[in-house]
Amino acid sequence: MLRIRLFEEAAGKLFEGNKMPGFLHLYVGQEAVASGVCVAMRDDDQVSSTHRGHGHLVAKGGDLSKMMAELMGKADGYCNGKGGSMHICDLDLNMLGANGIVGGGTPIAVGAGFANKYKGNDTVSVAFFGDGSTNIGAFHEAINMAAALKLPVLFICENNEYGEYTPRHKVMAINDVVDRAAGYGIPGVIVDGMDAIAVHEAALEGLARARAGDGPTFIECKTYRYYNHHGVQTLGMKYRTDEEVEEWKKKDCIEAFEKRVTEAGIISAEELAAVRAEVEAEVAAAVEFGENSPMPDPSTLLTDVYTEMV
Amino acid sequence: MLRIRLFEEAAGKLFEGNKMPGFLHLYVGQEAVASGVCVAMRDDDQVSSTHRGHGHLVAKGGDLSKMMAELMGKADGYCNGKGGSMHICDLDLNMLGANGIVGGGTPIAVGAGFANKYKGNDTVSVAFFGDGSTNIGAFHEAINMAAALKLPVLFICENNEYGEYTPRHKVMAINDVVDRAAGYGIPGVIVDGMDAIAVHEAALEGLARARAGDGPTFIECKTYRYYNHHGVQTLGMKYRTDEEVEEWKKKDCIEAFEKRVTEAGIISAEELAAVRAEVEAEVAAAVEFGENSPMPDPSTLLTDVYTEMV
Amino acid sequence: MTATEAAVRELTYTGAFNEAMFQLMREDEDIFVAGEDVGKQGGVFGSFSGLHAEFGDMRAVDTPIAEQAIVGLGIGAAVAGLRPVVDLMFMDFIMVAMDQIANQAAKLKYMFGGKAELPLTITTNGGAGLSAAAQHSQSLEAMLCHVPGLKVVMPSSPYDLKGLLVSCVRENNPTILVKNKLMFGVSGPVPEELYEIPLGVGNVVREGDDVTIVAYSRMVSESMKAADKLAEEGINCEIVDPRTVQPLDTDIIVTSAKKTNRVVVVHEAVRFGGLGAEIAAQVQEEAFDYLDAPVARVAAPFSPIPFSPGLEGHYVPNAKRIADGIRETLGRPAPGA
Amino acid sequence: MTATEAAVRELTYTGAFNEAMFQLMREDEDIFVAGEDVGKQGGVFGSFSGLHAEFGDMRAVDTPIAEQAIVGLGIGAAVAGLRPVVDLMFMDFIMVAMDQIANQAAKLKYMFGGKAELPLTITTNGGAGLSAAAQHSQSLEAMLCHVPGLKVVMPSSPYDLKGLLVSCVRENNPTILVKNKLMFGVSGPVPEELYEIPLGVGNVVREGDDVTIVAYSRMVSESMKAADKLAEEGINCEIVDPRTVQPLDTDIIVTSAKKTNRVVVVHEAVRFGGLGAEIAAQVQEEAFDYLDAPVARVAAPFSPIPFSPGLEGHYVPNAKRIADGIRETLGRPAPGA
Ligand SMILES: Cc1ncc(C[n+]2csc(CCOP(=O)(O)OP(=O)(O)O)c2C)c(N)n1
Ligand SMILES: Cc1ncc(C[n+]2csc(CCOP(=O)(O)OP(=O)(O)O)c2C)c(N)n1
Ligand SMILES: [Mg+2]
Ligand SMILES: [Mg+2]
Repeated sequence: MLRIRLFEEAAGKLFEGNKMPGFLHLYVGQEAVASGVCVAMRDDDQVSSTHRGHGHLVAKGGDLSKMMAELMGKADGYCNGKGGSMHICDLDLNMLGANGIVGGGTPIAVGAGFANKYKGNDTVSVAFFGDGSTNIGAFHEAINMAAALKLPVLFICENNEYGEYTPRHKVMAINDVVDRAAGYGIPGVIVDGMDAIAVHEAALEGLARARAGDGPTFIECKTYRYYNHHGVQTLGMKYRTDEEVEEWKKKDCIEAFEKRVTEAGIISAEELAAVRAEVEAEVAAAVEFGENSPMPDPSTLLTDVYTEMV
Repeated sequence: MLRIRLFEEAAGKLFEGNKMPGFLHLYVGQEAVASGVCVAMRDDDQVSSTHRGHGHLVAKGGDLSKMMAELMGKADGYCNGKGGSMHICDLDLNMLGANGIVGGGTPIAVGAGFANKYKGNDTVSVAFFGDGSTNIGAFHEAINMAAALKLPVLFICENNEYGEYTPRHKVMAINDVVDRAAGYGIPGVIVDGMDAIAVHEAALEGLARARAGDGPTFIECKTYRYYNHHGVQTLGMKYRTDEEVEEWKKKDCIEAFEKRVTEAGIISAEELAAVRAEVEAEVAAAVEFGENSPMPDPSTLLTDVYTEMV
Repeated sequence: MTATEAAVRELTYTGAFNEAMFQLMREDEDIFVAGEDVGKQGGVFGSFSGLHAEFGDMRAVDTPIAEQAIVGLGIGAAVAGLRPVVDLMFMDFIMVAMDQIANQAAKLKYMFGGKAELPLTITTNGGAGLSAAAQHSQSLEAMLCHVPGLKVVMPSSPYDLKGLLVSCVRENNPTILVKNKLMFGVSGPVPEELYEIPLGVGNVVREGDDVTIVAYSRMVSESMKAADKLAEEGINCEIVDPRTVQPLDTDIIVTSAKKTNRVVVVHEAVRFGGLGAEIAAQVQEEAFDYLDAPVARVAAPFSPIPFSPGLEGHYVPNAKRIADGIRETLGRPAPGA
Repeated sequence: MTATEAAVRELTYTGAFNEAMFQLMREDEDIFVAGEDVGKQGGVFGSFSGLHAEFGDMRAVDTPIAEQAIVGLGIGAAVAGLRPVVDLMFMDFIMVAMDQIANQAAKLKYMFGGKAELPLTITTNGGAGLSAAAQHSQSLEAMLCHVPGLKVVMPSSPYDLKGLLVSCVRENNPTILVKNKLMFGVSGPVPEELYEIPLGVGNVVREGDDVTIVAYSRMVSESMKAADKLAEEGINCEIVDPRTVQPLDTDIIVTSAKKTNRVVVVHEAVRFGGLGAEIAAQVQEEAFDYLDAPVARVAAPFSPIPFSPGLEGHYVPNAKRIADGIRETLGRPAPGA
């Protein structure tokens, strides 16, 4: 969680300083979801992600330096500067990519789930998606297909109550997104998306179900994004109140987690501070790596369109 | 119901005799749905339909002669031969067209429903669609939008348990299609789709709800198509058993209805026979009309692509 | 600048669009807009700013993220007698709604034997240059132009944007108006009153006799820059902006081609299968004996659009590449010379 | 027919496809097919007949009616190491799945900086002539060819269909193979063994020196008929079939153009913005000084496809219209004559 938070804050700073081109959708506030789920996953389990995808790659073990370089459009980035924030991926880590099309990634996760079943291994693919994304056709088709074919896929809804600037109640007439699970014939659960441990437990169950051949599970994580849909503004927006933001911040997932583990005596405040310092250093190194990486060579413009057969 | 049945049987004969070009998806078996719903509707209420759309137009009051001519690709057909079976429509009757794309018509019904609400009248639009169609994205997007905007739309699912040659249980993991209604936050009911009166009553309720401004209702009608997905074969198919077909035929909607009304003394067997004779004559006239109508003039090939502004 | 010129009111590209929307909606109660965030937020690029405050929930409609249903909403509402404007945030999302656009909206009237009217306008935002990467930067007009039943409009200035939007909305056929994302802040003279620019009528935006540049949308201003540069070299470019790419004003292009004998088509879209191919094909069909050189194309190369500014700058055609293309076309010896 | 010719085994177009599928799936366990009714039913046109019986539920997969998810299934499975063949029943339905095809499959590798392999084949059925009306008859290859990252194949014979299908399935890039619906029953010689026809390599199917016909898919046989007729009039047509329309074998077309000096492109798709435009543009770019007449196009007119045979017969290009187009191209006096 902390790695995501600090990575994102650093990215936000670079964005404000005009050092980061394009669109930036920060994951800050929602860290418990990516972390809670990914920690429960095995390395061979796949992830498909969204436009708000940095958190999922960090949680899957992504290299912060390569990520930062990619976000800056540099040659040493994960995609050699060709993808950027919305297409960041690490196939070696089975992170099948962020996606610029809402709903675009879910069918891909289902395809990966199909491959797992096909191969007869017990690998699971996990689709992360927003509340707003459940209204689009591709999402519906994909989750129904996973249910119909009983594929080992875990569906993680990050319900932050907004799709861009539109509150959820304007675009769906249900109280909880999970109400949709029954329509696909799969179990659905709601968890506090600010509580990494609760997310973790629910994910473990869903993953176990899928591994056992019992098909998909839908987990709705109630969460919140602190920053604006895009960019780094937090307060003073007309589509949500500052009070609402402040209320959610009180439930901050990192603070809550740190409080819990220190109070339980699992880790000391000093140890936590050391971890934070370590991550800070890692992030600082990533920023430096990104800044020092060159722009991609124009000669690479037309490579990677096709795989050449050898 | 009888008009639909006899019209469809006649169309099937022409198809067998190679007098009807293209694809033919007959409505036979499902008549209680179109009739039960359309009789409950007002003339100003709109209908959107599917590839299996003849029944909806007949029930909405379609002119059998113009329909038959259209199915035969003739100049006097509803669409002057340009549309055929899959695009048959009568906008004057507020029948907004059959549709060759599964799920393609539902968003259009929702748009018409929006127009009704916009104009502040109490007109309702009705979307007919098959069980298989509920798996496609356009359907999902449209019904959710109708629910979110609380539009006066009635959703009529004609669940005949197959999408072409694939049984429903292979493509959705739910027992009843209506299980999806809750995921949109709208009421859903199941009715016996072979019982015209039951369909009628459910439709009246759904229409009243919509007229009152309470938004959409989902009605699942359990029904069956006697013929093959396409064309006129009934038995000997590998995707369903002959016994299954025979079982459903025992519940035939027309027989059941006729039995009920005669037994209740509402109408006598003689009167029924007279009605049948009348409809037979109407259908025969429609066939004759279609056969005598000329092929469209080639000069019309490029008209109707755009509306010219005057 | 003379006194009269100075007196002309200027608006940005976005401002011109927004003003036209207000005026159209005040004039005709059947007009509404629907799309993602077009209500209270006024659209992510501000195009619909203020409409919700004046016209309310039913005329500035926030929809779910559901491009197919958004277009379908427009189709159904149009068939039922309204005059909808539906917005797809990025032109790339047209791919998500392509069935409703190409198989439903475009074909409805024809399939129904002429019996439907479809006064539907789809607005969207195309073009690269914002490091928005492969799924938020495309120019896909060639696909739309290939579909009979649609009209496609790509305005190159605030003035054209207002006049063309008015024509689109008043038109009884499905139209798609594509704004260019890099032009939102570009200013230019725009009359206050409502005016129409007819669909299908191009515009000679610069006269010259050495070569014809055919360009639309943002490539008109890049072509202007190229023409300015080439003028210093003694090359006089004529620039023709078809404004509407479907229907295409072939006459205005061919007339210019017959005058200058050389044509270079410029667009942001991928070269292979882009509109430049159609224009080249038509020009050589209609002005074969007039051409002193092949019709040339300056367009994007054959790859998805890269994210990094270090690559995107080489991807999108610009004044320099246009000028190079023109020099090449002129440098070629005339046939028989 | 000589004895050797008679000995060559013949298969139908559908039979060639079906045989290749069986052989490919026996050879490589990572290959599966998925789509609507492709399992037990063997596809609505019989293309996949028998596969389910031999390979079972997981390798001949009946899917829900969900074209986006069908393509997505293919993408995800391909990224995860399989070699999927996914079927879209009619080419028109490509519009429904266009986002997954054009924004996901085509761009994935590039967006990921080259790190993905996408051995995905999409099969579909295009073309008119069955009175299937506007939404079941289209030829939409021009849209696909405009998308960098895809390869698009349109076989004109059972022989080519088998060889091209094998290449598509073995290829590590997303390919789209378009069968023609009127050709299912057409027979021709097909070797029993698996063989590849390389993607991007065209074929001179008839030699001649008076004019080059560029045609693909079913239009090759119509062009053959036209050429037979014209031969009686003393006109010798060369017919070039590019077979793969993306990548396009420009060389073979230009070489022929330089030899015959006249080119007529034939396709079933709508003329405006069709592939003929791209071919015409390329030919005049590469063979400008060789052309004695403009590159002509015989294609569908600008309307949706009508249902009635009385209209459809005038819509779809046929041997007669091809011959007319060629006569017109030849009748035109050469420049300077
Ligand atoms: C097909 C498509 N439509 C619209 C968009 C623009 N868009 C990007 S993010 C977003 C909101 C997504 O909401 P949600 O799924 O709740 O995710 P969140 O941003 O809240 O994490 C929208 C509408 C898009 N990228 N793709
Ligand atoms: C987008 C799309 N995909 C596939 C088809 C082919 N198709 C036509 S009807 C049909 C089955 C539809 O099933 P259902 O909705 O249950 O309607 P029914 O035929 O049973 O009345 C299919 C797959 C189509 N027309 N459109
Ligand atoms: Mg959200
Ligand atoms: Mg059905």
